[in-house]
Amino acid sequence: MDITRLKNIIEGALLAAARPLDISHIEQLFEEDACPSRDDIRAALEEVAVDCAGRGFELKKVSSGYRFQVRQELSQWVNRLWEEKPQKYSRAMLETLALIAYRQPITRGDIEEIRGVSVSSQIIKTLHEREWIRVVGHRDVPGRPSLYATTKQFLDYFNLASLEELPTLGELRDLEDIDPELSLDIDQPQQGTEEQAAEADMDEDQIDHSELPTQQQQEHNPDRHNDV
Amino acid sequence: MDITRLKNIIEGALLAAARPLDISHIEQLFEEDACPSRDDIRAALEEVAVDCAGRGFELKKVSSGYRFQVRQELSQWVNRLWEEKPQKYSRAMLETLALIAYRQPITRGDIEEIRGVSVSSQIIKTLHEREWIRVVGHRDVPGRPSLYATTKQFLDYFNLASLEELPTLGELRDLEDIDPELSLDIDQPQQGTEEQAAEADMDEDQIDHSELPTQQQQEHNPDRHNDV
Amino acid sequence: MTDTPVIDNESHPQPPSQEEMPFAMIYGEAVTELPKDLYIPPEALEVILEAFEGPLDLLLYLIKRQNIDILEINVAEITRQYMAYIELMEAMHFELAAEYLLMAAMLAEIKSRMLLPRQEEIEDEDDPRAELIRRLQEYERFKQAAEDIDDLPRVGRDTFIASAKEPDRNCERPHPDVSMQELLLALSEVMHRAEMFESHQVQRELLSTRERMTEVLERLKGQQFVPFVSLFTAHEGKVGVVTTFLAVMELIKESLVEIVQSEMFGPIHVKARSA
Repeated sequence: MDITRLKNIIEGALLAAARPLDISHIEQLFEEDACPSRDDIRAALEEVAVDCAGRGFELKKVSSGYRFQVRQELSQWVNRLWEEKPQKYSRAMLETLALIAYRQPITRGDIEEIRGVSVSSQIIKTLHEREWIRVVGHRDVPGRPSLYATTKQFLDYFNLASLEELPTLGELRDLEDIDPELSLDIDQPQQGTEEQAAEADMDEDQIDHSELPTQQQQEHNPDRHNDV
Repeated sequence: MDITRLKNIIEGALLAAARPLDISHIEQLFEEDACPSRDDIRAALEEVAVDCAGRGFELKKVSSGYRFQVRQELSQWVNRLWEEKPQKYSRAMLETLALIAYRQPITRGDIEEIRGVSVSSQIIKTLHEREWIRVVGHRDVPGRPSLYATTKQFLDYFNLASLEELPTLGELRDLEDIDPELSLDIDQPQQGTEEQAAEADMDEDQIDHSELPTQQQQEHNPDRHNDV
Repeated sequence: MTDTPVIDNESHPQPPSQEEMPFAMIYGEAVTELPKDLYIPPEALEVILEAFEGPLDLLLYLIKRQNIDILEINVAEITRQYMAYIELMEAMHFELAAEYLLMAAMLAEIKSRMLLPRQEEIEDEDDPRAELIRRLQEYERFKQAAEDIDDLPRVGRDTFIASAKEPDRNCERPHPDVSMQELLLALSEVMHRAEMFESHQVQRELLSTRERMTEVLERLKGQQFVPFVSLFTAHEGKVGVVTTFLAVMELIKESLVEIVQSEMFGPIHVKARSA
């Protein structure tokens, strides 16, 4: 078998496999009597690697074999493939934030008491990551729960010079009077299942991005099973 | 942005995405103020395609965009990556699919009439699950049967950029046009009936004319004529 | 996918021979011998039946086997062969789809119309075969189209989508936008639920006290004892001093801070209880 054909087969298999292939996997692509030697395969792999010079991907040897991977320096562009449109925060998240803003310093227990349901750790985590809340102390009760307050970043985001500028609920009523339609689309979540929906929203937030490629890879070969 | 960088980004994105990307997907890889022009993207895609010459993969334009795919002539080796044989489809399924592809939008009843047998719900369900067909409306007759059409995924799967690339449908010949004494000449195309056949195809309309295989294509594909 | 059933090879070269077809069921007799041009190993019959996609497919097969054009079918002959198949299938107790019987009736009708004395003025389009021929042609072109589609290079069989490991993820998810109104609505909602809703509960004064409470806690964070007086800033004026005082009182009430005075009229120190 000439080297070009061998290189093409290796390239094709590595690109189709969507997983690393080692030398023995590559050997299995051939009929027994037509199998190139291991040295030939190694030589072909080396040439395949060289051929990637200057391209958007490279041949890498990882523990389970060889694979093509997209060059890391392209990540700022390529990763935008998975960038999602920001989702709306759940009702649970907004209520928690509102309570922290208007009732700070406040513990998670206080929030749960007012909301009547538990507050997921993910909500607190997300608000922390967004740097909208911080821990300003701990209440001196068993468990020493954290006391949450809002941050300067929170004020900046909402264009407030201080918490004093937070509108009152009275002002909210005025807003509703002015534009009743506006409030409608915020009220979207159905009353009955609000809590579940809110929790469910948060579950989605927890999805690990790194799981996505696996799902995509499964799409490669949708046809391997069930004869129709 | 220089063309090499642009090419690399496109290559990297296509390989990482593992699904077809169209020009607008590629545009979204860039910050708004750093986005190359569509002409530049097209030029880069062309160069990427040229760079694949002699390699194990090629750049292919299918219905939902561009993708890298392993060259067909390598399938005998690459297929050995998987234990299972590539799936075969039943004739019933392929005939149903063919009718939907060439006669869309079409109802199940229409399909049954032409095939002369009933179409099993399982076939319709499977085609739906594969996302090869979709319901595009309902015919305004009693029972309001669903009108089926094919999807981009169908075209992608069969390596087609548009319905126009489907193999040309065999011609219909009219009984009355056959002079029993000169019946040797039956292979002559009959302009009149072809036109009518084309009209009939379009009866259901809703479908862009340009998408359907046109009779002109028969000229490019003289071998497709049915030997009866 | 083969479109020609297995019997093709065996039967193709033989011209149909009417005389040798005393097919038993037709004449109401038990089947003793299968017709020559129709010989099928009985175990293969089921396979064959499955190989046909219905009556049109079976008819097409019969026509092709005789090497004649659809437009020139001899209805009598085709009907005879078709019926032979149907009878055979019935004799073998295969359950036949209703469509097969319907086609049998249609063939019989065409045959009888063909037998009617031909009138001089008869038009071509009155050819009783016309409808059958149209359907056969129509079916045949889609049968061919199905084969053509099956031959198209297909993902997972002839070609494979190329993919490579993506670069490491270092992108952060964009944050959702939140409007002040959403926040207020959420607050009003939760207050409603808590049945604590009264507009005057959330007011300017209270908020400034709350904010000051946070500030005081911040000041106390990590400190042992902070002099009480150092919490006040004179230039804030009376309102500011009162706010701070209220904030400290509120913090005491909520057990968040403690006040320590080591001696009468000595300096008062404030300490976060949790510090």
